[in-house]
Amino acid sequence: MKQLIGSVFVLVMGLFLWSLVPLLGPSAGYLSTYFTQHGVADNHTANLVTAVVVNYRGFDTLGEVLVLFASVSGATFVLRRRDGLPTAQPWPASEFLATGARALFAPLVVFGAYIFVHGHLTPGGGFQGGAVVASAVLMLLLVNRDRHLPHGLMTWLESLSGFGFVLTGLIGLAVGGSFLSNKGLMPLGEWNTLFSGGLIPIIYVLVGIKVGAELSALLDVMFHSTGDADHQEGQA
Amino acid sequence: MVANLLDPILLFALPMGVAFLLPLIDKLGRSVTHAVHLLVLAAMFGLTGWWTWQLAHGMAPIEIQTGGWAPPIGIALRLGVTEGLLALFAQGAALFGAVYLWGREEHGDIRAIALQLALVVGALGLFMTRDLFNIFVFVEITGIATYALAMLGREDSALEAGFKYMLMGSAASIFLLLGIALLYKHTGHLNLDAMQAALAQGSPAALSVALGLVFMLVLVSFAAELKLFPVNGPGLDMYEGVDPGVSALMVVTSVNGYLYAFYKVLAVFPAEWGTTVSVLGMVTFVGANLMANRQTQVRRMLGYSSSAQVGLLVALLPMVRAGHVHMLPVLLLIANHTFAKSALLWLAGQGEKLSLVEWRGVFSGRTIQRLTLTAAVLAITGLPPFPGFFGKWEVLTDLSAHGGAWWIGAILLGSLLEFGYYFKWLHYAHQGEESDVPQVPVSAQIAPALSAAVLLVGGLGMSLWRFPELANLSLPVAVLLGAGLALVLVRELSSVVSSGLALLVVLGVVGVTVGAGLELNTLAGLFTALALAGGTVTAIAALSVPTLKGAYHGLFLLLLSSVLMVVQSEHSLTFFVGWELMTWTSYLLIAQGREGARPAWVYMLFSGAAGFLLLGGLLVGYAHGVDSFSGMEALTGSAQLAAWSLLVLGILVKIGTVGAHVWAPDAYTESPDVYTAFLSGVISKVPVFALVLVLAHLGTGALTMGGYTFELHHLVAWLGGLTALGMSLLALFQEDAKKLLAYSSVGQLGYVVAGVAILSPLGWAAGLYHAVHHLGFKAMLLLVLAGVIHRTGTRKMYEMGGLIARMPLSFFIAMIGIIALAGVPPLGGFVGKWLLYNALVEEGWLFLAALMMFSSLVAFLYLYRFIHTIFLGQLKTRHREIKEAPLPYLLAEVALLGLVGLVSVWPQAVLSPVNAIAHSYLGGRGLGFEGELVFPGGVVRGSELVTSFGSYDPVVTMLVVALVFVLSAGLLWVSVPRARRVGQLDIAFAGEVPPPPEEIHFAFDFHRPYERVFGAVLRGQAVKFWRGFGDAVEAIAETSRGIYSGDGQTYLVYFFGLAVLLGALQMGL
Amino acid sequence: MNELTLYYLAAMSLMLVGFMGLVWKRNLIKMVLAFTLIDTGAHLFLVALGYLPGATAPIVDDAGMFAQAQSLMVRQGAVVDPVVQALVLTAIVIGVGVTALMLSYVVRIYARRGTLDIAELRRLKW
Amino acid sequence: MMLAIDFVVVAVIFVAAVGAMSCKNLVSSVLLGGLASLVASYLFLRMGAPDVAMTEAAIGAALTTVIFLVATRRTQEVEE
Repeated sequence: MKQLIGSVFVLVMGLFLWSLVPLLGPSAGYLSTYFTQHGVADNHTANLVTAVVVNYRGFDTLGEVLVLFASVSGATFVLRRRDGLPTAQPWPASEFLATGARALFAPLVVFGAYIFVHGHLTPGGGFQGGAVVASAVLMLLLVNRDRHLPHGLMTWLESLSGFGFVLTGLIGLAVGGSFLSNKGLMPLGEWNTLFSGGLIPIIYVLVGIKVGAELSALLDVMFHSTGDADHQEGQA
Repeated sequence: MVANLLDPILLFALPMGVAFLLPLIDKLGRSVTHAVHLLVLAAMFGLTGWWTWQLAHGMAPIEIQTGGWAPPIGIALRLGVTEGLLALFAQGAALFGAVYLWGREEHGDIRAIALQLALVVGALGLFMTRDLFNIFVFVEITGIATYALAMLGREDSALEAGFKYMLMGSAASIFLLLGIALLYKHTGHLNLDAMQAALAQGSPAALSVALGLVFMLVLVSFAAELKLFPVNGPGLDMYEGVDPGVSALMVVTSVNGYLYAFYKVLAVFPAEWGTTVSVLGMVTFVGANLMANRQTQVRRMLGYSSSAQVGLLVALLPMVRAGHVHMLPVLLLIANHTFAKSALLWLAGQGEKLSLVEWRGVFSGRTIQRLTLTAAVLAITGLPPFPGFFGKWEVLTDLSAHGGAWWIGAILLGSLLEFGYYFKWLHYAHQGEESDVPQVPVSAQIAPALSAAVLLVGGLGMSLWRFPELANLSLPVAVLLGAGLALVLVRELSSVVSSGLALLVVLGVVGVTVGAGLELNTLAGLFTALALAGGTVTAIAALSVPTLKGAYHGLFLLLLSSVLMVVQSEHSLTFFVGWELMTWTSYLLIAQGREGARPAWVYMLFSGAAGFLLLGGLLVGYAHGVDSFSGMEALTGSAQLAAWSLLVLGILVKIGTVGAHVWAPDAYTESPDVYTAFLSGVISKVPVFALVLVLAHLGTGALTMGGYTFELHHLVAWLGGLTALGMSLLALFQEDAKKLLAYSSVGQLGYVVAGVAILSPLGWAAGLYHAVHHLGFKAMLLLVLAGVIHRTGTRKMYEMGGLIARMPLSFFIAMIGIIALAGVPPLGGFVGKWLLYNALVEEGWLFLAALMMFSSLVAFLYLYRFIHTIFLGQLKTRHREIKEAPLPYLLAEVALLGLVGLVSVWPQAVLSPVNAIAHSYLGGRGLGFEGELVFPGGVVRGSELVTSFGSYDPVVTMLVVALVFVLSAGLLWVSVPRARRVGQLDIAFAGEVPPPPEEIHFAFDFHRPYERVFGAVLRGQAVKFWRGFGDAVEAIAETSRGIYSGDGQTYLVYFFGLAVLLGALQMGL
Repeated sequence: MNELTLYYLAAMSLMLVGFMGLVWKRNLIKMVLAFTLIDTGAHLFLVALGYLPGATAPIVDDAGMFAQAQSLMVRQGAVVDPVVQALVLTAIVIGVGVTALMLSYVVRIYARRGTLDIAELRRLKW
Repeated sequence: MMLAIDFVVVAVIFVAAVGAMSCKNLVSSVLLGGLASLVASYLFLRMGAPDVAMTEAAIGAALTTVIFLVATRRTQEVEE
């Protein structure tokens, strides 16, 4: 009954939304036009999305990093409690897979780093690169369940990259007059070269490290929050 | 360059940077982490305070850019006064919250502190950002931080609640994302100001349909985030399930953030769509407050309350935008909710999941928490002097000026429902012996106390700044307020010291008032005199009660000051502030009786209703630009009638006229014995004062229908008459002596009401004279009874008897009191009734006059029983050794005896001021004073009272009666033989088992014959009605809260349903 | 049917399936999965809003376009809207955060209560 | 031609999504969900959003799916 009523609601909602589609023809608004016109001149970045993400809407991105930080903290908080949990049963890792994974680890990390270093030039950036780095960590976790990440190093990376982002913003404030400003501190450089875009690559590298560390920590805690299974009440 | 750094963006950079660094900081030690946490919050508070101070003193709002781009290109933030104040509330309360949670993350880890900082950052972002997508990001930050923190502390219920809350939050954030994207597509902007400008320029007609749907998406999303009806299910679970420290943080940060973000987003849409928002908010306010009344879990109850309060604020937002309501009062309401609700939640953290009944006695002997709870409950229910009162007051007056009668009605209804459950909790927590619930750590006691202190100081400061007329208190009121507050704070001060201090203060105030020349010929003067007389006498009597400590005496002084405030007020606001102060101080005093908690709760409900009716009447005045009673003369037509009806109805409920009397007898009976005298003698007269004012300024309440005009004051007079009769009859059937006097008190007020309602000089003379005289004799009788109870330890009349032998003075005073009450010459009772009959006959209201005479006869019956059963007959064995009442009681009684004697022999003392008052309001000639009485020692002029029907000379009557008494007593003494005393045990039983002792007592169920005649009509009819009414309300609440089935999936269906409903509305389907 | 309508259709159908899943499925993991589907649909919807037929990705990587860009002469409609893409980037990362948190709740709930049925989580109600 | 491919892709997305919702085996469900996400990243690419496509593939398809798989491992792998 509840399901039927709910379905009717969902369908009507779908109709409402679908009725919008004819009204949503292709068009470019003010912001879009501005960024396509000025994006390159303002920041000397080839990738306009990166310019938007890191510079024009850099404050959003800082918030986004905080969201990721909060959710990984939250997952840790939920899973790593004083009483135990059933852990993931290991997948049987064949020798072939294990060898492949070990072999893939280093190239994956390098590839991830390449993505976030070139975020202002090519598609991709800190978030995508960070995710790739995390998938390298995933490889290790998959083949060796007992392997723990080096917590000390992770903590330092995580803390300093996040703090670095804020600090860069503050430097922008001190030099350029507004938080995360890309003006006046560093030369914007030559378009389409590695050293262009002013602070943008620096910030994206910090984001990459931060995201890579956070996502790795997330995977680690999903795999490893071990302990003895506590009493299961109300077993269905 | 460094100067650049002093930018409000620091409010984000600082906590974010510290949150990221926290794992490293923690390596230095946990205490360092705690210190850093508090320091960061304090630094943010300080910075915000500094900016807000400048902003409030004329600095232009600070526009903050990010990324180096001015809006609409980059993300812009704004720090104006409103944002600054909101940020201060959030940071301040979060600071207290950090104190509350001090050391609680030991079980989890350091991340809890980082998450707390993230919550504050999220709230600040929601306050300050001017960018729509940025709002989305900050919504997610607060949301995720809340989901994560939910796991702090307790486990199972938090898991369940957190997950359901997350489901709802995720659905809401998808809707918000879609809405934001469509708005961006629609306008090409993400900056709110640019967006608003683009939309204001007008858009293609086809897109306005789209805009309607976007509005739906945004509204549904915020409804879920703000926990509005019907999508508040998971929110309620959160309040019940998670640690109160976390839910308090949620209230102070994210809820306020969503609220203000919603306000900003609303500005994008057409103003007329705001009505939908207001309706949704108001339904939540009334509905959640209704359902909260069925809660037994305090934390869930607080959840309903939060939902309700936020609903009210949401309802107000579109009105603020339309310019119908000012922003400042809404900010006051937000501050009030922030600090009061957080304090209440922290207090609810006492023990694990206590249900209402288990709260019994939890705060007994825990002074700080008891005071905190009381203050927080008073604040959240919107009583003065807390910010909520002033916020609500200003919102309501703003609304009344814009014809928002329905909104006002809904707000008042919801507020009344709020009284029901909050005072229930308060009364449970205050009553009973100390419970064995363990005490919480000091940090958990300090945090709520800090919040309560902010509320008190902030409320007082804000009110004096915003309403200068309140600062204009007379010296006595100010002294009483200060002394009262001081004594309340040292509530455990011993009875001897505190009662002595209180008496000194009262005497001082009397001295000051008399020294300043009390003008008795004004209404204010007359009632000031009445209040001070009653106050002095009660303060004297209280000297002999060892159980009443500082708390009682402090509240008593506060109460006295509020009475003076009411009767001396020249402004509707001052009047109402005094009135509500009187209501809650009186509530707390009643609750101090041994069994006083529940009667006090009932009292509070009726008083709350009365207060809101009065407020409604005052607001009719504000709708027409009138802010005082005297100004109300300008009202005409339906406004006049509306104001008249609301005010009179409120007054009648507060007086306890028949029908609404159910609260009164129990409240009178269960109060501390000394306080009952003041309640009956003075407090019950304050509504009479209001009635005089209303009738004087608003006339007879003429109701014209179909060419007929009916004057409603007839109805009031009849209600007075029926009260007199009904209460007298009910007094007959009481076994409890105090309850007998309680019913009698209400009945006597019936005479006063009838007299005042006649609205003629003679009627006022009757009513007001009787009001003053009633203070004399009723307080006297109640104090005598208090003395008897003090000595015998019982209130049951059949357990007393023959006390004349042990307490002859008390008997003598009681006898005088009874003669005065009975209305027979030579005492003042007769004067009052004689005047009343004259006034009634003068108006030609003969039936009412007959009714009054009949009820006077009934009074004889219960009075006879009172004196006969208590003082005459046989002395109980166990009372052989008891002593006369304590000296303070006797002193107070003698003082009252003096008052009764004065007004009996020399009624002009009261009547000539009353005459002058009546003349000043009503004009015409009232009562005449004539005649000349020649004594051996001189001549007394004007001792004779003359009306158009005849005259009465109390002095002559007194002399004649005294003569007859002496003669007949002497005759009896000489002629009748001595009676033989029979011992109480001179009764033999022939081997039977005797029936229970009370049944063989001759006075048990003494008036059964009358009860057979009247009982069926009288006993319990009104009680039955109100109980049925209450049951009906509870049944509605019970049924409607069934929609919160606990199933997270059902909650999602509600979410979709709300979307469909609002979508259909917006598309005009 | 043009391609834009098709993209909208894809977005809407993903959201619809997800919402239906929320209504019909009581398994917690399924419910979380439904949210990821809705998220993906919503992201498609957003990017589709910025889509311009015939436009290229917002990356200025050839010299001719760079020359236009330098002189602020990029033709209107030459590249698709970078703004919605930036927003979606943010939204995807936020989405994975929420999903991870939800799943850790699910794991924890299963450990404590031994069930994945949403209808069994009804201790808090009314 | 491209439009025809797009049609097929949208159909795949729809089928994968319905499959993910209706499949009793949670592991298959999760994998189908990942497939829907992966195919969506192709659509992003088609819409001129390579950045989004990469993100969706790396985070939406890969990482999220892994987290889901771990979650099913730690709870149930078949819907009861």
